[in-house]
This record gives sequence, structure tokens and C-alpha cells, in this order.
Amino acid sequence: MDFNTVSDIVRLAWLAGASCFVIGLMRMNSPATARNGNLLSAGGMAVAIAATAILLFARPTADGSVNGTGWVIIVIGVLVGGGAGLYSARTVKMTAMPQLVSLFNAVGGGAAALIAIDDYLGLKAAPDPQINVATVLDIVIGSITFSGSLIASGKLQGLIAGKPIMIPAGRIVTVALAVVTVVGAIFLWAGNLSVPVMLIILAAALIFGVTMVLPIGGADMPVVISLLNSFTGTAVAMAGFVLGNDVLIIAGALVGASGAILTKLMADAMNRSVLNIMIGGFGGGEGTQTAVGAGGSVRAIGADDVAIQLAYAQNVIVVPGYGLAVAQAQHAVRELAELLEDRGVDVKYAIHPVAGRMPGHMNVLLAEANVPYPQLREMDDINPEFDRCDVALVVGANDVTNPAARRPGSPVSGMPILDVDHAKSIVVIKRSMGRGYAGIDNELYTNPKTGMLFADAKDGLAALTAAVKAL
Amino acid sequence: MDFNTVSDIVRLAWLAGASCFVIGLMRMNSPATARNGNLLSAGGMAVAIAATAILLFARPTADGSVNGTGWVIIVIGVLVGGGAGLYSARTVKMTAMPQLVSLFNAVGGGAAALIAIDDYLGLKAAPDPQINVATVLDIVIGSITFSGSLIASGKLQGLIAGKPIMIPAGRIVTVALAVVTVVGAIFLWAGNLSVPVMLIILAAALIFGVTMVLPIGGADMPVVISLLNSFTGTAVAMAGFVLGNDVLIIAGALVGASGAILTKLMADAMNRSVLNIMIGGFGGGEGTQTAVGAGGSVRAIGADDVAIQLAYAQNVIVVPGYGLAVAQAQHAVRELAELLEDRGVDVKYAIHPVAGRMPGHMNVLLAEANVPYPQLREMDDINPEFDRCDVALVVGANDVTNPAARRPGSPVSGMPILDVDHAKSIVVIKRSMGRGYAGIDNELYTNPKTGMLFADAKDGLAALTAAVKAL
Amino acid sequence: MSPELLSALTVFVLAILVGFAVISKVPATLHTPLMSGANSIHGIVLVGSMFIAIEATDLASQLLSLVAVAFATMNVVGGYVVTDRMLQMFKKKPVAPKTVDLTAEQAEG
Amino acid sequence: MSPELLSALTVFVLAILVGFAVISKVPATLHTPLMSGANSIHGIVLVGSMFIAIEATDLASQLLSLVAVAFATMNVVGGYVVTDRMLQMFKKKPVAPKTVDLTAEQAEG
Ligand SMILES: NC(=O)c1ccc[n+]([C@@H]2O[C@H](COP(=O)([O-])OP(=O)(O)OC[C@H]3O[C@@H](n4cnc5c(N)ncnc54)[C@H](OP(=O)(O)O)[C@@H]3O)[C@@H](O)[C@H]2O)c1
Ligand SMILES: NC(=O)c1ccc[n+]([C@@H]2O[C@H](COP(=O)([O-])OP(=O)(O)OC[C@H]3O[C@@H](n4cnc5c(N)ncnc54)[C@H](OP(=O)(O)O)[C@@H]3O)[C@@H](O)[C@H]2O)c1
Repeated sequence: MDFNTVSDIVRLAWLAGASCFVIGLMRMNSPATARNGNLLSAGGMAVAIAATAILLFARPTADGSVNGTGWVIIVIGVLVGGGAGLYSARTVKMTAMPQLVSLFNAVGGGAAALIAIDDYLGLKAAPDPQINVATVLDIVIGSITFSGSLIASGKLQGLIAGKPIMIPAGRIVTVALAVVTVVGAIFLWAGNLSVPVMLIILAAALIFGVTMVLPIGGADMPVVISLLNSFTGTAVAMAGFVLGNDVLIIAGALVGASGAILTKLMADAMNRSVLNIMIGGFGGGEGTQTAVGAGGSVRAIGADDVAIQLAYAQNVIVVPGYGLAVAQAQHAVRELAELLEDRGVDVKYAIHPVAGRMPGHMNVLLAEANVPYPQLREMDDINPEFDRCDVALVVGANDVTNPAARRPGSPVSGMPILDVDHAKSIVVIKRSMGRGYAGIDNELYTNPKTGMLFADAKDGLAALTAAVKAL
Repeated sequence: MDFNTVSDIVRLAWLAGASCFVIGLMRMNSPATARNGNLLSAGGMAVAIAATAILLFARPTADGSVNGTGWVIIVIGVLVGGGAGLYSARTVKMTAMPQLVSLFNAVGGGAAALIAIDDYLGLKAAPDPQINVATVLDIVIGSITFSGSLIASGKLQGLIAGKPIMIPAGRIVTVALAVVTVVGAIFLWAGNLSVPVMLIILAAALIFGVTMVLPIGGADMPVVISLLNSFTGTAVAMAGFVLGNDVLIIAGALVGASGAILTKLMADAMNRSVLNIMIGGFGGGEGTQTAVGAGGSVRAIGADDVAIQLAYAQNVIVVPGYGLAVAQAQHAVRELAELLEDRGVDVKYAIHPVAGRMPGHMNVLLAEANVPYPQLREMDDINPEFDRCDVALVVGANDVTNPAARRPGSPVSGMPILDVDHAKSIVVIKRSMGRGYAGIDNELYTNPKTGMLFADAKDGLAALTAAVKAL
Repeated sequence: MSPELLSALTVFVLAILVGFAVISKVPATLHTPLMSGANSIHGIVLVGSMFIAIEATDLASQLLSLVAVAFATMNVVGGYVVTDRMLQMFKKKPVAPKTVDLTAEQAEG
Repeated sequence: MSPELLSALTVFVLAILVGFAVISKVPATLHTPLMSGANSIHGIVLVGSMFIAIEATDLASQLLSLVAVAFATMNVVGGYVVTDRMLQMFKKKPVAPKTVDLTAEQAEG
């Protein structure tokens, strides 16, 4: 089979792969087909990569010989990178996934930048404008995502303080870096070939990524990661222009665009505008545990009393939060719920879009505990039902229930919350009067309707289950 | 400006136009943005066509002279076609729109076919395979849509009997035609250049279009039109391959694919599979007016009695049907509804997806009468509420309320229906015991809970309004 | 395979994917307008018709192209106008039925 | 503008449109998995990295390409695996919450 036929087939294979990416993403829009969609996408990736290997192998080299070192590089790189990726992905804890995704995003952006850098170093003369533009853009965007995603990952992991870090004169620095980058880029686009300038741009972009993400609070990291993800897509598309390779262009642009939409969706779910987030938002990281009454007395309540309330309620709404995740109490809560249902109580779960530490965190946890999907209700669905709810059982949730969000002037102001305070009676399971992510007091706890069951979520629920059984 | 620059700009303009088509379609997915989406799409079309004119004008001809006749043809064609399109679109009645769309679809397919035919007649030798394939496909698909859409349009217009027309040995004929087409196509693809064979294929495809649509009942026409619409898109894409023109390929493929999805959605709404429709379904056309009791006595009821029922009901669900459209009673029904609401009655409209003669027919009519959008409820939303509904007021609806659909063996079996019979009391306004589209009796009318108000929808509603006012 | 064909094919496939993705869960209300809107879009065939009209030299293709241009224009103009007429019916009402639904329930319950 | 660039541009624009169209109203549950899934897709940069690795002659580009290949592979492999792990959580349950909602109302009312 002559090389032309091979390369034709390879190109078709790339096209097929790209199509798999698209259809895969489509299927990932609904829970039922999501997993299969991801597998399809992975299949497409396998095809595209295999095809590439074949092309490179069949391709006649200048001196007809096979470039051994090239293959060695590829094999080693694949083994190392693949191993690292596989291991980390397999072993990461459920709650640590967002920062891992951010890490993968960083390396992806890095690879895209490296392609352009390598290409640029190899240049003898300034390439035609459009290539030149693509190359520089690839370097800039790729570097920003690389450093930015690493910071984001570090913040979620807790390696870097989650609360906004204000660099002295941060804004000025950031702006200055941006200016440097732009000027340098224009200089190169003007048709000058200069490696030093390229390196300056590279450095400026890398630092820019850091200064861009540092001032943003951990609470907004998921949105930031999604935005950087979209950046990486764009960088990869640029790399596609540099190498004149369609599949990179398609896949990159696909991620760039879909990532942008997704970022908006996520920001909307936290009721923030993307811009407003990038300029730096609330979310100071893990709540300080220092107990603060903040006026108004708190009514502590015992497991037995709660058990009776629950057992004789008509309908109960469970409000899970970050605490449930920390305590890994998802199974405990399901047990209690089933017990109550056997006694004819109607139990539902109120899922706030940003409860926990990643979007959909609660759904993921409860699904893991086999809580029937229909019992999980999105915020807008369930909020009106609190008025008719006998007992709202808040388990390790705080900010997402804080009525202060309805008033301006609080750090959570504007965030849509669960109308827990509309319930006839409220029970909150948490360890102390400790604060949540936003680091503010929650007047729900001082509400006369509210009883506080101070306990670790898991233990507290276990106690309740026992008490209900004992009735 | 040299020609290359011009053609570059023109190509970019085409790309921009194509993008407008896509974004336009996206915006047409939701009622709020739909109209603006259509305008955007139209704008893109204007850009694409203007760009083409510029390109053709700037293009250096063989002998340097401008091809006068060519421009004359274009101008005349545009004037004639544009005038016809504009006039018919402006003057058509709301209810006649589907057949007009079908007509436009026919001419579109025809144009696509003509391009390939013209191209083929101009050939000196068989072109390279892929062009050859595209040309023949264009001719075949284009012709099928042309004749098929004309028949579909005729059926909806009533020029051709709506009820399935069985050609003697129809199936055999259809299959034979298909065979001829395929064999001919293969012969040409084999690299033979033969105008006669091309003409045979053309003829076969045209007749095939007719025999394909004739046996299908009018009830399914909307789905058929949508399918043919998708065909036209494909034909246009093929024309794009023939002329090596990207914008035709993009727009054509876009319509081909989205049309296919849409066809499936429409078929689902009528709870039929597309295949099962194409093989010929129910729907005998306008109901025979011959009154048939079909066992079980019918209870006729007067306007005054109905008025009292309505005025003192807690909630009323209006079920509009084709009869409402025929009688143009949308304003009359809104009036009555508003009157009732002023009296504190909660009024909703139950919209069956295929009530009337085109999908969304009822929404369109009622929206025209300014019925508040929130009062219009889709079938799945409203069905559970019939159990709590005091009076269901059926206005000129028949098949979509026929409980026979729940049992197998009836022509409407399997079609999801509105659970009107669950209402505490039922009132039906129609002129007689005449049948609906499916041409079968409706046992709802013999249901003891049902009172029949025999009248034209408009008059009946007016009478009711008067009676309620009089209370 | 010529590079032109390859890129044409790529474009073709991508456009198909767009087509599949662009139609999401549409309310039945919009089925007919959407169909009509898509129908107008394939009026783009007018561009092709103009090409063959300009290149037409013999009578046959002059007639064919005349018909083609007329047909295509009818498709474009009529299509967009009738679609717009269908859509004029929709007054922009932000209220989503679902929320209304819930409030309604509230009122009752 | 070279025809290659033009077609590349066309492909680019179309892919962007696909990207916009492909994400419709997604339940918040799926935001993170979707992000992660898209994140794996840009691992396609591995293809580019392989090209520069094969063409690498001097030490500099050999090192650069080695890192690029390793990075890209990590993106691909890790991305898909972690996404799959997230999605394993979803048991396929056809019941749409809304219908359940209504039946629930029925039960109460
Ligand atoms: N979902 C996302 O995308 C995302 C991402 C980042 C940040 N955020 C932010 O995170 C917050 C989420 O709100 P949330 O209400 O879910 O959580 P939260 O506001 O962070 O509150 C969690 C509460 O759980 C309690 N808790 C901790 N460990 C516990 C344990 N073992 N047992 C029982 N209780 C325990 C803590 O109180 P005690 O110490 O007194 O027990 C804490 O007040 C929002 O502010 C959101 O903006 C969301
Ligand atoms: N929506 C679509 O896409 C589509 C397209 C084509 C066909 N269809 C089919 O059409 C049917 C639609 O069902 P439908 O219930 O809306 O209509 P229908 O079943 O066709 O019944 C309409 C009824 O309205 C009555 N009527 C006619 N003119 C009237 C007037 N001036 N005043 C009062 N009543 C009048 C007729 O009874 P009287 O003669 O006794 O008055 C007739 O029984 C379904 O079978 C559907 O499959 C739907």
C-alpha cells in the first residue's frame, strides 16, 4: 500500500476520531448515556492516536531510515505519562477529583505550548503571518493554562491557601505582564524572528497565569478550572494550525467552545458572572472552627427527640452538604431514609447545585450510596416543597442554607439557597457552630424552629437510625 | 483589488453565512429567541447570496467579456421565483402553511437536481468517481424530494385525497423503480457516461417519489414533509460536492442532519416510528360527517347548563382540537376563559402535540389569540391534573381524546391521548357526532360523564360566554 | 483522494455533526417552524444555481439554470417569510411553565 | 490566503459551532464529569507531540518533545479514567424527576 493511500486512510481515521469526540460529548449531556459517551470519546482517541503512529511509521523519511530516537522518545513519554495519569486517576479520592482534572488540564496546556516552542526554535525565518500568529497564541495561551491550572489544583488540594491571596500591587503586576505579552506578540507578528522575545513572552504568560488565579477564592475554582480547560482547547487548536493538522484543530476548537459554554453554566449555577469571578470573588476556604454564637441563642437537641420528630413526620427533606462528604455519611443517611420510608414517611433529598466542593458533589455521593435518582431533587424543584415539609434534616450543610444570602451585604449574597427555613421544623447535624466555606455565621442555627444535633454527620445519623429503630 | 482577494473575502462571507444558519437554528430551539433566530439565518442567506453575486461579477471570464445572458437569467429567475415565494408566503392561511412549506421544499429539491442534471449534460467524459457519485445522488435524491413533496403538499391541500391511496401492486412498482434507479446509478458509477441512462434514473426517481408518498395518510404528512426536507438538505450538499462549493456542502449537510433529528422528534410526538410511517400508516383524511352512535346513548346538553357548571367549577381544563382551528374560535375561547378567571375559576389549556393538523397547531392559534403562554400545558404536564379537574371543556377535539387509543386494535392505538375521561365532568363542543381525522367513533362521547354541546365551536363558545355573563 | 475532496469531506462530516447537535429537546410548538426554518436554509442552493446560470452557454442549460434559479429563490424568499409569519405568533414570555406549575401547586396545596 | 488555510479556518469555525451546540441544558450533576470529559479530549495534543518527537533531531527539541509526549499522554489516559470513575456513580435510572414530581402531587392532592 503506497504512502498516499495510508495517509488518506489516516486522515479519515482522524475524522472518525473527531466525530467520536463530538458524539461522546453529546451523550455526556444526560446521566443515562454519559458513561457510554465517555467511552465512545476514548475509543475515538485511541483510533486517532493509533492512526498517527501508523502514519509516522509508514512515512518515508529524508534518508529513508527510521528515526529510532524519535520512537524511543515517544515510547518512553507514553509509558511515563500514561503511567502517571493512570495511577493518579485510579487512586484519587472522590472529593479530590476536581484538582486532579485541573492537573491534567495543566499538562495538556503545557504540551500544546511545547509544540509551538519547539516549532519556533526550529524556525530559520519568520513564517507566513497566519502560522506566526497561531504559534505565538499557542505559546501564550498554553503557558497561561499550564501555570494557572497548577495553581488552581494546588488551591483545591490545600497546598496553597484557598482564600484569595492578594499579591502586593497584584492588579498592576498582572496588567504589566499582560502588556509585556501583547507587545512582544505584536513585535513577533510584525515579522521579526527572535527567540529571546519568544522566551520573554513565555515567561510573562507563565507568571500571568499565576497572578490571574491566586486572587480567586477556592469556592470559585471549579469555574476557573473549566475556563482554563476551554483555554487549553484553544491552545491545542492553535497547535493544529502550527502543524497544519485538522484533528488538532477540530478537537481543540470543540473543547474551546464547549468549555466556554460549560463555564457559563457552572458560573450560573453558583449565580456568579464569569467576569466577576475572574476579578476575584468570595470563598475564603475551609471555615474556621472557632465557635461564634453571633447573637441569638442556639437550641441543642438530642438524637431521641429528633428520632420521634422524624418517625411521625409526613414528609422529610434531607439537605446534604459538604459535611456529609467529609464524614462519608452517604450510606448512613440512605439507611435512615429507608427506615423512615418503611414507616410511611415520604423522604426527599434537596440538592443544592454547589453543595459540597464540586458541582454535583452531592449527587455523586448519594448515587454512590444507591439513593434512588428520583428522590434527588434539584433546588428549584424542591424549594417550594419546604413550605409543606414537616422536618428539614440538614446534614453538614451550611452556606447553601444561609438565609443571609437573600439579603445584600453578605459574602454569599445573591447565591440562590435552599429555603430550609420555610420548613415547619428544622434539625441540623454538624459538629459545632463552625462556619462553612464562606466563613460566615448562619442565622438558620439561631432560628427558634431549629434544633442543633452536634455530632459528626456519620455518628449523628447512626444514632438517629438506632433511635428510630428503638421506637 | 485583485480577484484572489475578492474570492478570499467571498469565501469568508460564505463561512459567515453558514455560521449564521447554525446559530439561527440554535436560537429557533426556544420560543423566546426563535423569531430572532430565523431573522439571523435570513441575514446569513442574504450575505452568502450577495457575496456570490460579487464573486461572479468580479470573476474574469474566458474571453474577458461579461456573460450578459447569464445575468439576465439570474435576474429574471430571482424576480419570478422571489415574487412567487413572497406572494404565496404572505397570503397563505395559517392552517395551510405546512403544505406551502412542502411546496418550497419541492422546488428546493428540484433546483438541486437541476444543478446536477445541467452539470451532467455538460460532461464530455465520465468525471472522477467521487464527483460522479455526488452527481448521481444529487439527481436521484433531488428528484425524489421534488415529486414527493409536491404530492405531500397536494394531500394536505386536499387536491389529492388525504386517505392512503393504494396503487394496484403499489409495493411492487415502488420496489421496481428503486431497483431501476440503483442499477442505473451503479452503471454510471462504473464510469460510463450516458445521458439516456441518466434520464431513465431521473424519471424513475421522480415516479418513485410519487409512489412513496401516495400510500401515506394525511395525518402523517408533517412527518413526511420533514423527512423530505432532510432529503433536500442532502441533495444540496451533493450539489456542493458537484460544484466543489463549501457553503452548499455545509448548509446542505446541516439541514440534512437537523432535519433527520426533527423528523424523529415529530414522529415521536405522534408516537409512530418513521419507518412505520413511511410504510404507510393510518389517517384517512377529513372525518366522514355521517352521524354514527356506535352504541351507548349520547347526552346532549344546553349552553346554560354548561355555563353554570363552568362558573361554579374550581378548575377547568380546555381541550382545543382541529375544530377550534376550523371555526377560528381561538379568540372566543380566550374570552370565555378570561371571564371564568375573573370569577376565580382556574383555567388551563391542555395541548396535545398533534391536536389540529400540524404539530404545535393549537399553540400557534392560541398564541395568536394572546392566551398567556403559561396557561398552555403540554400533554405530559397536564394529564395528571385531569383527575382533580371539575370540568374538561373539549372544543372541536376528537381523536386526541379518544380512549380507544389505550386499547390495541384501533387505528389510533398507541397514540398518547389526553386523559379527558378522568375529569369529574366533561363537556364536548362539536357540530355533530362526526368523526375526526382517524375516521373512528369516540367512546368519550357516550361516556355518562359527558355532555355534548352540538354547535360550531365559535358559536358554541359565544353562547357560553353570554350565558356565563347572564348568571 | 485529492486534498480538496478530503477537506470537503471533513467539512461535510462536521456540518452533519452540527446538524445533529443543534436540535435539542424542542417543544412540539416549534416543530413546524423549525422544519420551515431548516427548509429555508437549503435555499442556499440558489448560490449553486447562480453559478450554472452564469456558465450556461447552450439553450438547454440556460433553460435549466433559469428554472433552477427561480425554484431556489422561491425556496429562500418564501421559506423565510412563512417561517417568520409562523413565529410572529409567539409573544416573548419568559415565564417557564414548570415554575408556574409549582407555584400553582402551592396555591392549591 | 492559501486554500489550505481557508479550509483549516472553515474546519475551525465549524468545530467551534459544534462545541457551542453540543452542550445543552445539562443537570448540575454532570458539570464536573462533562468538564473532565472535554479535558480528556484536548489530550489529542498527543498526536501533535508525536509529530514533533519524530522530527526532533537536536537535543533541545528531543527533550521538549519527550516532555510534550509525556504531558499529553498523562492528559489523555488520566482524563478518561478519572471521568469514567466519576460516571460510574450514575446508575442508569430512566425515571425522569418531573413525572415523579407530578405523581407525587397526585398522591398528596
Ligand atoms: N460545589 C462547588 O462547586 C463548590 C466548590 C468550592 C466551594 N464551594 C462552596 O462550598 C460551600 C458549600 O456549602 P455547604 O453548605 O455544602 O458546605 P459548607 O457551607 O462548607 O459547610 C459545611 C459544614 O459542614 C460541617 N462539617 C464539616 N465536617 C463535618 C462532619 N464530619 N460532620 C458533620 N458536619 C461537618 C461544618 O460545620 P462544623 O465544623 O460545625 O461541623 C461546615 O459548617 C458553598 O459556600 C459553596 O460556594 C462549592
Ligand atoms: N398535528 C399534526 O401534526 C397532525 C397532522 C395531520 C393529522 N393529524 C391528526 O389529526 C387529528 C387531530 O385530532 P383532533 O382531536 O385535534 O381533531 P380531529 O380528531 O380531527 O377531530 C376534529 C373534530 O372537530 C370537529 N369539528 C370540525 N369542524 C368544527 C367546527 N367548525 N366547530 C366545532 N367542531 C368542529 C369535528 O367533529 P364534527 O364534524 O362533529 O364537528 C371533528 O370530529 C389526529 O388524529 C392527528 O393524528 C395531526
